[in-house]
Amino acid sequence: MSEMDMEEGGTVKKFMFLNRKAPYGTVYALEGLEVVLISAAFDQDVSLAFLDDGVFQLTKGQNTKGVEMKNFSPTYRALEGYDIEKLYVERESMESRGLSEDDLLVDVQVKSAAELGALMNEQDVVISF
Amino acid sequence: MSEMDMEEGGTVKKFMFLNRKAPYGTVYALEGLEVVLISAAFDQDVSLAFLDDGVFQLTKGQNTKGVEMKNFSPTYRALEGYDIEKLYVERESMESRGLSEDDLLVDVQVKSAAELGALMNEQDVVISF
Amino acid sequence: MKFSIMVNEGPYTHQASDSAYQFAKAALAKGHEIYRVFFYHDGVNNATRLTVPPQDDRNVVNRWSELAQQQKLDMVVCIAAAQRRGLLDENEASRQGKDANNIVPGFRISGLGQLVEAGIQADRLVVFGD
Amino acid sequence: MKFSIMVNEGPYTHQASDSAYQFAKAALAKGHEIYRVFFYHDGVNNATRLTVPPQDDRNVVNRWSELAQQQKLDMVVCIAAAQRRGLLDENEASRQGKDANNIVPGFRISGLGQLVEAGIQADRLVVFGD
Amino acid sequence: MLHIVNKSPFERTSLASCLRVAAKGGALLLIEDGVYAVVKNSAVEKDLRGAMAGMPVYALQADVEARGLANRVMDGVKLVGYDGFVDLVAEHSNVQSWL
Amino acid sequence: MLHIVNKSPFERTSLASCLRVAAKGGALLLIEDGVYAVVKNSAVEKDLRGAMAGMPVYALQADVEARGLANRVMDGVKLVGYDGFVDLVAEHSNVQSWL
Repeated sequence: MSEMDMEEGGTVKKFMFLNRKAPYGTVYALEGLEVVLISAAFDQDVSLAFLDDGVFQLTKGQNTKGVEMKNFSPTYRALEGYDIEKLYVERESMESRGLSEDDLLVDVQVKSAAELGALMNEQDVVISF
Repeated sequence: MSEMDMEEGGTVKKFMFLNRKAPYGTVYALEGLEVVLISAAFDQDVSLAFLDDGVFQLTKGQNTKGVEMKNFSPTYRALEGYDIEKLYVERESMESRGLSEDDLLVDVQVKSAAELGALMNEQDVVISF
Repeated sequence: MKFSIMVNEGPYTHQASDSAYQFAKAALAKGHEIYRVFFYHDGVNNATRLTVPPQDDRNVVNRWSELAQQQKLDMVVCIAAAQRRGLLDENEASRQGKDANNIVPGFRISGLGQLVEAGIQADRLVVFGD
Repeated sequence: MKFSIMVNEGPYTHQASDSAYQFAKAALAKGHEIYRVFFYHDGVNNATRLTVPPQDDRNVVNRWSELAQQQKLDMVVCIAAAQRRGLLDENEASRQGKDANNIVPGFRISGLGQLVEAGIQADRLVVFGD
Repeated sequence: MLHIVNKSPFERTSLASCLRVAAKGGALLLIEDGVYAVVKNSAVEKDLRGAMAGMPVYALQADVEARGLANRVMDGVKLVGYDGFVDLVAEHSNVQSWL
Repeated sequence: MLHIVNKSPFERTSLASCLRVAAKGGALLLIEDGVYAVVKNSAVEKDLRGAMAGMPVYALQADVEARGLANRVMDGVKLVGYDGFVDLVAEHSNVQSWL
């Protein structure tokens, strides 16, 4: 609550959405993204972090034709249009999965585990998917 | 199918129920046990194996009063009455969880990973919970 | 203090709904306020009035429904998650041309914005899931 | 060859139901027989006719329902698992004193013995779950 | 920050991720299948000991008892009831559930 | 025996359990989130290489493509369609899904 602030007559809180699950195998990544999009309408201080298998949500070249599911990866590119611009990826999660920043479909800030932990500490609300 | 046999006019297959999940956190252990009990009515060659967190299903002293869920661990003791007597526990799963045979509420045969793998190979049907 | 609670898994399959219920009861017993309980993902399945659990087990749905009515809790089922999974109130059923509805009293269906608002208005948001 | 298929998770939440459906279609296309599809655990939630998925996504329930009717598949929902989770046909609803039912055509409700029998009668039982 | 872990450390990497990322000054609460981390002489005892050097570790008593672990809890783990769970959430300025 | 693994090896221990227990002469099929095991240069590459020494390893192409891994597959992994999945089940006398 220390980070809570009053701006333009409303409460502004720091919200972090922490994505830890791979897409398609379960619905959490997709339904998590739906929460992120809605949150944009509330003028909060929103950030997204990708940790563990959550970094797989951002891989380039997803093609869901064969599994007949909706490919929602282009939506991450649209987040900028919702003024959601703080995207963090934890370095160790990315590297241990054989990925580099070039493999990701959006620009992100790569953070160490300790840096991400410090960012989490600053939040008012953390919702993990 | 090589193990299939005709006895008393019916098909007898080797069924193995492989328990890999801890109880209470999810329903798989409980609903898995319900399948085992039903299988007894079909006069098949049934065995149960406990692997990974499945070995936690057999710990003595479970008390579910605080979580207000049904304690189904006594049912494992009743399996003998259903003529289900082949209970296997994988050694490494048990030992890495700090458990020994004395901690388990039923008599089991402790098997190495390789021995369990060989037993699985002999089955006609394996259902894993 | 003001709590919001998020429940992400359905009854029986995961313990999440049980833990959330016990947490809610304990918070109320300590004099805290519960601003909202929000049901998302498979959590929407906690709101069906059609369950018939075994006699010797707890009734997860009825427990929530009774707590909501006794304590005037605001319990919200996410509409998008509910539509994916087949949870409907009378209103939604008629809007979608469905011939039945299955929501139990004590829950209401609304949008995801109610979750974000629950995070803004409460002092703490506690998430229960898989 | 004769296959039986077991589906242990509900629609959308896990890919299990999708994979099972694609497997079933591929098996039929190759001329194999499907002896039975058995829905257990949260898999029973595949049988509700009340889902309204987003327009731009697949309709998991209708796909199963149509496949069953086209191919005369025997698709069985476990009664005990269904009761815990609020899945009922007209018969069960009236027996349990419930005022609504939610099963889609193509599925039937029966006991767990149907799973064991599916394992006995088929050449292979393939399990899809979480 | 209060970190809540509800997954078995023998089956999932949630606890390991939590311990890798969690900043100093927080606390760890184990609930549901997460309580299996408290078992004495297990393969994860060392990890939990390491965690305890940096922050207090709590486990939900009802979950410990349900799983038959009441006599198997490592020294240093503090058992709490659901009321203690509520207190922990109230005492920390924010909370993360490592689902 | 055909062993089917549908869980990410980075999140769960299913693949490790399968590889520990599986008897020689079987085959491994990766589906759903299990296909993440095939990614080149990852922390589990060595485990999967070890597995390939003992049995053939297949991955479901539709799942590999959905996850954007088509250009990241380790050498030696054989991609199959749903029809190939059916064939693998038919060719082995029994099957185990490591859920």
